[in-house]
Amino acid sequence: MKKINKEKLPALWERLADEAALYLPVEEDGVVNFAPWKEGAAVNLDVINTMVPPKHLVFPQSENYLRFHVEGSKLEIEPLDVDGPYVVFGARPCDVAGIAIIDKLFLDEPCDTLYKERRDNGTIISLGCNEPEETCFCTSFDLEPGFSPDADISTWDLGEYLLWEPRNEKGQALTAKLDDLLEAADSGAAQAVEKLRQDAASREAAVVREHGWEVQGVKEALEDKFDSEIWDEIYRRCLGCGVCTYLCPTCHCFDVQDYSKGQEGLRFRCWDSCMFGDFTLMAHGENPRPTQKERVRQRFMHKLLYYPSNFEVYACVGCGRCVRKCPVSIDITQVIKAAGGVE
Amino acid sequence: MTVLNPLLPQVAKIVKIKAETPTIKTYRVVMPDGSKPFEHIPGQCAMISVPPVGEALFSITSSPTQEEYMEFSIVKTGSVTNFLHEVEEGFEIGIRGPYGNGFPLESFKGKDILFIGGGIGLAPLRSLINYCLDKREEFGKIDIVYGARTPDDMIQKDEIFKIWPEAPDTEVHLTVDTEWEGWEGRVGFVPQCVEEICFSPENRIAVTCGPPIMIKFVLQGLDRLGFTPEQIVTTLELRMKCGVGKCGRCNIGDKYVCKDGPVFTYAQLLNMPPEY
Amino acid sequence: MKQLNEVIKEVAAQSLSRGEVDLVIGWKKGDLWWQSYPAFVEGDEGVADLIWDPFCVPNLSRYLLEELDDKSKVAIFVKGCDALGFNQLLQDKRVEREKVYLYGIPCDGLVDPRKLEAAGHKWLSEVRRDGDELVLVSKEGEQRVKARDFMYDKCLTCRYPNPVTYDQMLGEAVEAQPQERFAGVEELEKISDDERFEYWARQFSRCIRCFACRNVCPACSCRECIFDIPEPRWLGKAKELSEDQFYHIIRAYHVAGRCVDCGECTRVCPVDLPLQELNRKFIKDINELYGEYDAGVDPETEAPLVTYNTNDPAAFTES
Amino acid sequence: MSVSAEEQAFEPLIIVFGCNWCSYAGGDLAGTSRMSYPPNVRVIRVPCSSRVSPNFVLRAFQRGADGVLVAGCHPGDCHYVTGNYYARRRLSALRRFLEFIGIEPERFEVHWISGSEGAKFAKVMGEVTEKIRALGPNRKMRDVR
Amino acid sequence: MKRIGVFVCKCGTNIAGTVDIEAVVKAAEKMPGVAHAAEYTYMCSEIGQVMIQDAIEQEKLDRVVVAACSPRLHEPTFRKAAEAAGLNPYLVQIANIREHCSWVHKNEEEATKKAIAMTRTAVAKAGRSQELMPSEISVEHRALVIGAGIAGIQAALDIADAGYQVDLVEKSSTIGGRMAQLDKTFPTLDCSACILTPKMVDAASHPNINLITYSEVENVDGYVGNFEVTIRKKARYVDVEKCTGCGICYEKCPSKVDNEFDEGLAKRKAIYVPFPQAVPNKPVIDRPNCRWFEKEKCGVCKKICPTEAVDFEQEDEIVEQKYGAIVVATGFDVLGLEEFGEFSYGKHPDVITSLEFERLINASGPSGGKLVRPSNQEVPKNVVFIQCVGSRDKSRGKEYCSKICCMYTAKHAILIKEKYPDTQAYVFYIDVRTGGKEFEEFHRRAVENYDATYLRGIVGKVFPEGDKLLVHGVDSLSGRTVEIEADMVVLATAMTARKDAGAVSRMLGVSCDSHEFMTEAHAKLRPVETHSAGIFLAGACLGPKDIPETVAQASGAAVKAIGILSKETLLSDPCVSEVDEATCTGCLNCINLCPYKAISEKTLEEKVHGKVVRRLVAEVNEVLCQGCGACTVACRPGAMNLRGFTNDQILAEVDAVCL
Ligand SMILES: Cc1cc2nc3c(=O)[nH]c(=O)nc-3n(C[C@H](O)[C@H](O)[C@H](O)COP(=O)(O)OP(=O)(O)OC[C@H]3O[C@@H](n4cnc5c(N)ncnc54)[C@H](O)[C@@H]3O)c2cc1C
Ligand SMILES: Cc1cc2nc3c(=O)[nH]c(=O)nc-3n(C[C@H](O)[C@H](O)[C@H](O)COP(=O)(O)OP(=O)(O)OC[C@H]3O[C@@H](n4cnc5c(N)ncnc54)[C@H](O)[C@@H]3O)c2cc1C
Ligand code: SF4
Ligand code: SF4
Ligand code: SF4
Ligand code: SF4
Ligand code: SF4
Ligand code: SF4
Repeated sequence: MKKINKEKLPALWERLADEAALYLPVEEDGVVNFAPWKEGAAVNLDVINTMVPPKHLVFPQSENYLRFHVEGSKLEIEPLDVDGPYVVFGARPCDVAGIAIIDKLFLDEPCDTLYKERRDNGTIISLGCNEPEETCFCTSFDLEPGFSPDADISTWDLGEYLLWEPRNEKGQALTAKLDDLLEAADSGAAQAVEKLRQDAASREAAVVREHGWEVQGVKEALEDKFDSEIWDEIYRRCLGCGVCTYLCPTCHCFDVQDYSKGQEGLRFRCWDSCMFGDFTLMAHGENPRPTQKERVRQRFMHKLLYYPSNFEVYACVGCGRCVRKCPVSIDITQVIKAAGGVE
Repeated sequence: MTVLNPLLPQVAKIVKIKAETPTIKTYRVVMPDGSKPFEHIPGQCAMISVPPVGEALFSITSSPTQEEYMEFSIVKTGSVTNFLHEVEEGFEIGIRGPYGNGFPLESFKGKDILFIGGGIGLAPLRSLINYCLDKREEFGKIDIVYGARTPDDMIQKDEIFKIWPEAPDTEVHLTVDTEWEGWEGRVGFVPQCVEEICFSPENRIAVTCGPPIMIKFVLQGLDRLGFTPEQIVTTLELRMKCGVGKCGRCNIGDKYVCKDGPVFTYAQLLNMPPEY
Repeated sequence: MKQLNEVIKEVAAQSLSRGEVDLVIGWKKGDLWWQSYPAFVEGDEGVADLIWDPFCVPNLSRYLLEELDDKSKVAIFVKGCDALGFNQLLQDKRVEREKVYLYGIPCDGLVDPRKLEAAGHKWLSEVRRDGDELVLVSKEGEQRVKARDFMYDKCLTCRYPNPVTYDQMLGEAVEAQPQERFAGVEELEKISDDERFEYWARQFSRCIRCFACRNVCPACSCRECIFDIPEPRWLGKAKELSEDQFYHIIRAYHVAGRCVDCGECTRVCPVDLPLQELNRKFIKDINELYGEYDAGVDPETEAPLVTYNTNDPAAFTES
Repeated sequence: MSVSAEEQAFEPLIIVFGCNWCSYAGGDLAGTSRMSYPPNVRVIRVPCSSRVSPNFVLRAFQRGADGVLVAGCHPGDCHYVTGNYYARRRLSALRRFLEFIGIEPERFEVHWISGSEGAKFAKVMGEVTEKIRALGPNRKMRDVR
Repeated sequence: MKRIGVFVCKCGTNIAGTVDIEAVVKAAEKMPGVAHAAEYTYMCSEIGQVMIQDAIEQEKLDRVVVAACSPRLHEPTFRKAAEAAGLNPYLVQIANIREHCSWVHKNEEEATKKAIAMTRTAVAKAGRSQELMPSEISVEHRALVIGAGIAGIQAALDIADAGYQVDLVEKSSTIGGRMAQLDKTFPTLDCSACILTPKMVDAASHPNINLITYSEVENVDGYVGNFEVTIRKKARYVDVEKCTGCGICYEKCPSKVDNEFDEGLAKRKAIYVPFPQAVPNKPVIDRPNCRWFEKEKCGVCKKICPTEAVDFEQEDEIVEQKYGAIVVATGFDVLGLEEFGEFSYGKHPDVITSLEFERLINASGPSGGKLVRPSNQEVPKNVVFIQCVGSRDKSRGKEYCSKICCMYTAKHAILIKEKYPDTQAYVFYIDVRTGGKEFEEFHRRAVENYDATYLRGIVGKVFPEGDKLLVHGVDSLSGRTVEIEADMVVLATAMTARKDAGAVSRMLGVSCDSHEFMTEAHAKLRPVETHSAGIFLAGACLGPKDIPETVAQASGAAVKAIGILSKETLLSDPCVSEVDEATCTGCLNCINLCPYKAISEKTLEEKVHGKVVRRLVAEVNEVLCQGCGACTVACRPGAMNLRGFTNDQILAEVDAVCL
C-alpha cells in the first residue's frame, strides 16, 4: 500500500495527464462531473455522487465506430480507432461497480470489442466513500461504500493523505510509473483503511435501515409481478424523460445512427432510453410497449429481475441518482418496497 | 487475429433483385469476391446496412444449402427498406450476421413438418423449407400452408407453385384471404385453412411465421388440433439495433429476440411475458 | 399551510364522493423529506394521502393530456405557475376546459431542496412553512430559517402566485413579491459574444438530452416532438455541441411567446442547465420589440409570434 | 495580430434564403443587369420569407455556412400579403437569440430586397460577404464531425 | 437510388462563357442519384427539350435537373417538356447557373465551383421531390365587380356581353365614380358625362348586370371559381321599387350639407341623389344628417313622397353570393393637403384642387359651368396652376408621379381660355410629362394656341393679399423669383389609394404596395392579375392612370375573368401545404396566420390503446392555399409541410449547398 500527501495531488494529476487522458471530478459552473484534467481545474474530491456518473468514459453518450464512403453503387466501410489510454481518478465505488455491471453485458459473447477496447484502455482509480449521501443505498445491493473491488487502483481519503493500493496488474503498472510521487504507507495504513471501510459501511447501513431500504429477494419478489397492479400506480406520473436512465451508472441501452455529409459519413452508437416512447416502436407502427406503463415496468424489471437472471447481478448499485433527480420522484426504493423486495 | 467489432458490417453486393409483389422484393447478395457472405442456420437473420440511411434486420430466406449466395425478401415499410426498394443490381450494402438461434434442426429430424406462413412470413420459413427439401431423407412428410391477401401478394411464386409441389412427399396448400379473379385455389385465412385440413399432431412439428394476428389464431387452431406447445415453433419480430443482445431493445423478459430468438417454441413463449 | 393541507383532502373527497369528477390529481409524500409527487386519486382510499407542502412543485396539468381521454371530468390543483401552464395547454387546444375542475392554490413559494442541501441542511425528516420561515425538522430537533433564502429561483421572481384561472380558490390570495426576472439575462447580455458563447457551450455540453425539460413543459405538448421525428431527422442523436445547440435554440424558440415562465424546465434538468435564462431572453426581446406579453394569462390573446403589426420594429436593419 | 494562412485564404460560405417573388427575382435582375458580386453566396429559393424556419438557418450553420441571410420582399409588398410581417417577428427574435448564444449577430442577417432592386441585391451580397470575411470562419455552431 | 438526369445548358456563351460546362457535367455524374448528365447549347430550344425527353425515356430517368437560367423564366418550359415525356412535371428542378452565377461572376474557376454547388443542390432537392397532382375545382359562372367607376362599369359590361351574370357592387348611391365628376376629358375634350352616361345606362339596363349600389363587400371567402362573398346593402331608407325618382323629397328636405360629389363646393339635402344623371336615379337618406334620425322630428320626405317610398325602418341587408371570379375596380382618392400649409388651401376659398376645378367648370356643377371665384362669384382674371402637389414628394406626399396631372392641367388651361379668353393661366411645373397618344400635341396646343404661361419652378408660398392671392415662386429656368397676383390657385393634388384600400386588399388577400395601391401579379406580364387566383384588378386602384388606360385594363380584367367563367372546372396548383395528421397536435397555431384562410380545423376520431379518442387537427384547403409556407414554420412539430418546398427538400438543399 502506498500513500500520497493530498498537497501533492496536483503533481500526481499532472503526471497522470502526461501518461494518458485523465478524467476526474471537476467543478465547473457549480456542477461536479468527470472532466478532463487541465491546469487549474477545480478538482472536487469531496463530492460523493458526481452529477453524471463516469459511465460515459467507458460507454460514451455517442461513439463513432465506422466511417463510410458511398459513391454511386460503391460502398466503403472503414472501422474507426478507439481513443487511446485514459485514467479515471476518484471514481466512487458505486460508479465503479456500475461499470463492472455493464462489463458483464458488453463482454459477454459475442464480445462487444468496441466496448472492450475502450474499457481496456482505461485505468480506474477509485476513491472509497467515508460518508453516505442521503440517497445512498449501495449496501442494499451488497456493495461496500468504502471499497471498490473492481477498480484497478483503490484509494481512500484519510484527511491529510490519500492511501493508494493497486489491485491488479494494470494498477500496478501505473503505480510503478508514479513511484517518485507516492510514498510507502506505514504499517497502520491497512488498519486505517479497514476502519474507514467498516465505518462507512455501518453509517450507510444505518441510513438504509432507517429508510427501510434493505433489499432482500427483490428478484424473487418480481418474478410474478409482470401483471401486478404496482405498475399501474407507479407509471402514471412518469414524464417519459430519460433522466433516470441517462444518469444511471448501469443503464446501457443504445441506438445506432448514421451521420452523413455528402458521400462521407459516420456510423455511431448513442445512448437511448427504454423510457422513450419510440424506443421499441416498429417500422409498421406497432409497439410492444405502447404506453409508459410498459416502459416503466421494463426499466425496473430489467434492473431487478431480467439482468440478475442473465448475469447474476442486479443492475442497480444504489447510487441514488435516479432517486434524487427524477422530476416526479419515481423512486426505485419505493418500487422495491412495493414489489415486496425489502426485508 | 483480433475479434471484429460485432457492429461492423462487411461490404457485400446485391447481384440480383426480383420484384415479388408491389411492396416486396427479393435480393440476392454475395461478397465482392462472389462468395456467400457467411454460413447460417435456417431462421437466422442478418443486419443489412445502407449508409447513410441505417441498418435493419432481415431473415435470411435462402437455405444454408445454397452455397453460392444469400437471399433476403424485404417489405417496403420504412427508411432502410424504402431505400433498398430503390437500388439496382450491383449496389453495395453492408452486411453482418448471422444473428439469432435458428430453428432447432436436430429436434426436427425424422418428423413430419408442417409449415404455416403468411405474407412476408414465408421469408424465414423458406430457408428451412428448402433446407429440408435438400436434405429430404432426414425429414418426414412436408406440408406447406401459405396464404396471402391476394395471389399477387404471394412471394416466391416459382417455388410455391412449381418447385415445392413437385418435391417428394411434399404438399403445398395455398390460400388467399378473399375471392380473387382467376384464383381457383382455397379461399380463407391461413388459420382456417390449417384447421380445415386438420393436420394430425402425430410426430409432427408445426413451424409458423406471419403477421402477429395470424400467428395468434394459428396457435389457437393448432392447440385445438392437439398440438402441444413444444411441437409448435414460431419466429418473433421486435425492433432491434445491434443484433447481438446489447442494445437493450428486443428483450421479452430476460430473453433477447436477437440472441435467444427469433425462433421460439410456443412452450417457451408461454413462459415469457406477453410483451411482443 | 396546515389548513390548506386539510382543505385539499376535504375538497377532493367531496368532489369524488359526489361524483363530480372521476379523478383528482394532487400531490402525495414520498419517503424522503423533499419528495412530493403527483398522485392520482379515484376513490376514497387515496384521499388521505393528498398533501400540500413546500415541495409540491410538479405541475399537474400535464397529466390531463393522458388522463382526460377516458374521463368525463378531472380535478387538479393549480398553483400560480401551474394555472399559467394550464392556460397554455388550453391555448394550444390540448385540453378541454369543461372537462377540468381547477382548485386554485395561492402559493407563497416552494422550497428548492438543492438550496437547502447546499447550505448543509440535510438528513431532515420534514420541512414546514411557517409564515416567512421554514421549520426544518431533523433528529436533532427543529431549526428555523428564512423561507425566501431557500425558495426556487423561479418562485423568487414569480409574478402570479395566485392562479389566474380556477373554479374554486382554496385559501387566501397572497401578495406577489417578484424579484427582477431578467437580471440573469441582462448579466449575460453584458459580456462579449465570445464569452457568452463559451458560457453556453459549457452549459449545453453538460446536457444529456434526456428531454425532461421538454417533457415537463406546458408549452411543449406536441403529440410528436420535432426532435423525435425520424424523417427528416432535424436533431441528430449524437452528443455533439452543434446538436446540443440545435436542441436548445429550437426548444427555446418553440416556446418563445408561449413559455409561461413557470421554471419547470430548469427545475427538472438533472444537470442544472439554466434553461430559464434562454426562455427569458425570448420573453424579454419579444416584450421589447412587440409589446408586453404574458403567456398563459389569457388563453384568448394571440401569441406574439403568430401575429404581427405592419409597423413592427425589427432586430435587423431594415432598408 | 498575425493572421494564419488559413484565415487569409478564407472564403466565406454564405447561404441566402431568397423569396421567390422579390429577392430571388432581385437576384435575377442583378444577373440580367450583369452586376457582379462575390461568388460566396448560394441562394436557396423559397416561396416567401415566412417559409424560412429557424431550423434551416441553424442547419446551415451546422453544415458549414459562415453566414446566413434571409432575403424577402419589403414589408407591405409581400406577394402573400403578410408573410414578411411574420418573418420579421420570427427572425428578429431568432437573431437576437443567436447573439445571446454567442453567435456574432452579423452572421445572421435579414434584408428586404424587391424584385426591382437588382443593384441592392448585388450590393447586399457584397457587403455581407465582406463582413463575414472580416469575422472569419464560423466555428461556433459548426458540426465538426 | 433515384435516377436523376442532369442537363447543363451553355446558353450560347451566356453560361459557357464563365462556367466550365464540362466540369459541371463531370461533377454531376458523380452526384448521388445521378444516372445521366449531359450538356447542350440551348437547353430550352426544341432540340434541347427533345434531348431531355429522349433521355427520360432511354435512361429511365425519374427526376430531372436542368442547370440553366432562372426558374422564374423556364421552369414551366422544362416542366412541360418532362411532362410530355411522361414524367410528372414537379419532378423537375432548376439550378439557376445563369442569372445567379455566370452573369454575376467573372472568374471562371469560382463560377464553375459555384455552378457545381448549385447543381448539387438542385440534385439533392430533386432526389426528394414527389409527384404532385393538381386537383379539380368547379366554377360558379358569375362574376363580382367591386367598384363602379368607369373601370368597373366597363369590366361589368364586357363580362355581361360575354354572357355571364355580373354583380356590380358600388359603395356610393350611384355608379360612375370619379369620371362622373369630370368636365371635359383630355386629350380629345369630349364631355365626360356625354361619354359616361350612356355606359352607366347600359350597365343599369343590361340583363346580365345586377347593380348593387350603396353597398359594400364585407367578407370574401373561398377561392377561384368558388368565392363566397358577403355583401352589405346599406339601408337607403328609400324603397327603390316604389320610388319613381320624382325628386320632390329632396326639394322639400330642410337639412343641407356639403355635397361630396361637388367636392363640397355646393350643398345637397339629407335625402339626395348626388347628381342629376345618377344611376340609379333614386335618392338615399344620409342618416347622420337627417333630422328624423337625429331628433325624430321632421319626416317631411316621408310625408310628401307620393309613392310612400320613404321608409325610416329600413335596415341593412346582408347578401351572400358565390362567384367564379372577382374584378376589383375601387379607384382612387386625392391626397389630403394638411401637410401643405404654404398653399393656403382651406384657408382661402379661392385655392382649390383640380378636382374642385372640374366641378366648378362643369355645366352641371355648383356654378352651372361658370368659372367663378368661390370667394366672390367673379370670373378670375389670373389663374395659377401648381403641378405635382404631393406627387414626386417623398417627404410630405407620395414619391410617385400621379401621371395625369400634367394633362388635366393643360386641359384646364385650355378650358379656361375657351370660355374666358381674357383670363390668363399660369402653370408652375417641375417638368411636363406627356407620354401618351396625342398628349404632347395637346400640351403644345395649350401653350401655343391657348397662351398658357408655363413656368418651370416651384411655388414657395401662396398668401392672400386683399382679395387677391400672391403666389411666390421661382422660375428655375431664369433663376428669378416670380410673384403672381392670382385670383384663383388650382392645386394638382396627387392621386392616392382609397382610404380603405388596405383593408379591402387584406380582405381579398391581394397584396398592395406601401402606398396601398393594389399590386398586380407581374408588372409587365400579368398586369391585371393578382396572386390570388381569380381576382383581377382594373383602373386607378392599381395606381394613377387616365381613362383610356383604365378602360383598357377593365376590358383586360374582364377577359381574364371570362377565361375562368367559361371553364367548367379549373386545376389548382399542387404546390400547397399539407398536414400530416399523425403529427399534427391540433394547436391550430397555423389557422390564423394564413393570409388566404386556407386552413380550418377538423376533428379526428381514432383508437389509442383501445380507447376511442377525438382530437383536433388542421386541414388545408388545397385550392385556397397559395403556397407561402408561413404555416409550416408556425407548426412546431413540423406537421405542416409545403409541397414543392418540403422540410425534407430544403434540408437536403442546405446540406448539399454547404458541402
Ligand atoms: C428477427 C427479424 C426478422 C425480420 N425479417 C424480415 C424479413 O425477412 N423481411 C422483411 O422485410 N422484414 C423483416 N424484419 C423487419 C425489418 O427489420 C423491418 O421492417 C425493418 O427494420 C424496417 O426498417 P426501416 O428502416 O425500413 O424502417 P424505419 O421505421 O424507418 O426504421 C427505423 C429503424 O427502426 C428499426 N426497426 C423498425 N422496425 C423494426 C422492426 N420491425 N424490426 C427491427 N427493427 C426495426 C430499424 O433498425 C431501423 O433502423 C425482420 C425483423 C426482425 C426483428
Ligand atoms: C382632376 C382630375 C381630372 C381628370 N381628368 C381626366 C381626363 O381628362 N381624362 C382622363 O382620361 N382621365 C382623367 N382623370 C383620371 C380619371 O378620373 C380616372 O382615370 C378614372 O376615374 C379611373 O376610374 P376608376 O373606375 O378606376 O376609378 P373611380 O372613378 O375612382 O371609380 C371607383 C368606384 O369604386 C367605388 N368604390 C371604391 N371603393 C369601393 C368599395 N370598397 N366598395 C364598392 N365600391 C367602391 C367608388 O365609389 C367609385 O365609384 C382625371 C382625374 C382627376 C383627379
Ligand atoms: S437505478 Fe438509480 S440508484 Fe440504481 S444505479 Fe441506477 S441511478 Fe443509481
Ligand atoms: S419553457 Fe420552461 S419555464 Fe417555459 S413554460 Fe416550459 S417549462 Fe415552463
Ligand atoms: S420542442 Fe417544439 S416540437 Fe417539441 S414538444 Fe416542444 S414545442 Fe413541440
Ligand atoms: S433536462 Fe437538462 S439534460 Fe435533460 S435535455 Fe433538458 S437541458 Fe438537457
Ligand atoms: S400548427 Fe401544426 S400542429 Fe398546430 S394545428 Fe397547425 S398543423 Fe397542426
Ligand atoms: S402555405 Fe399555409 S399559410 Fe400559406 S397559403 Fe398555404 S395554408 Fe396558408
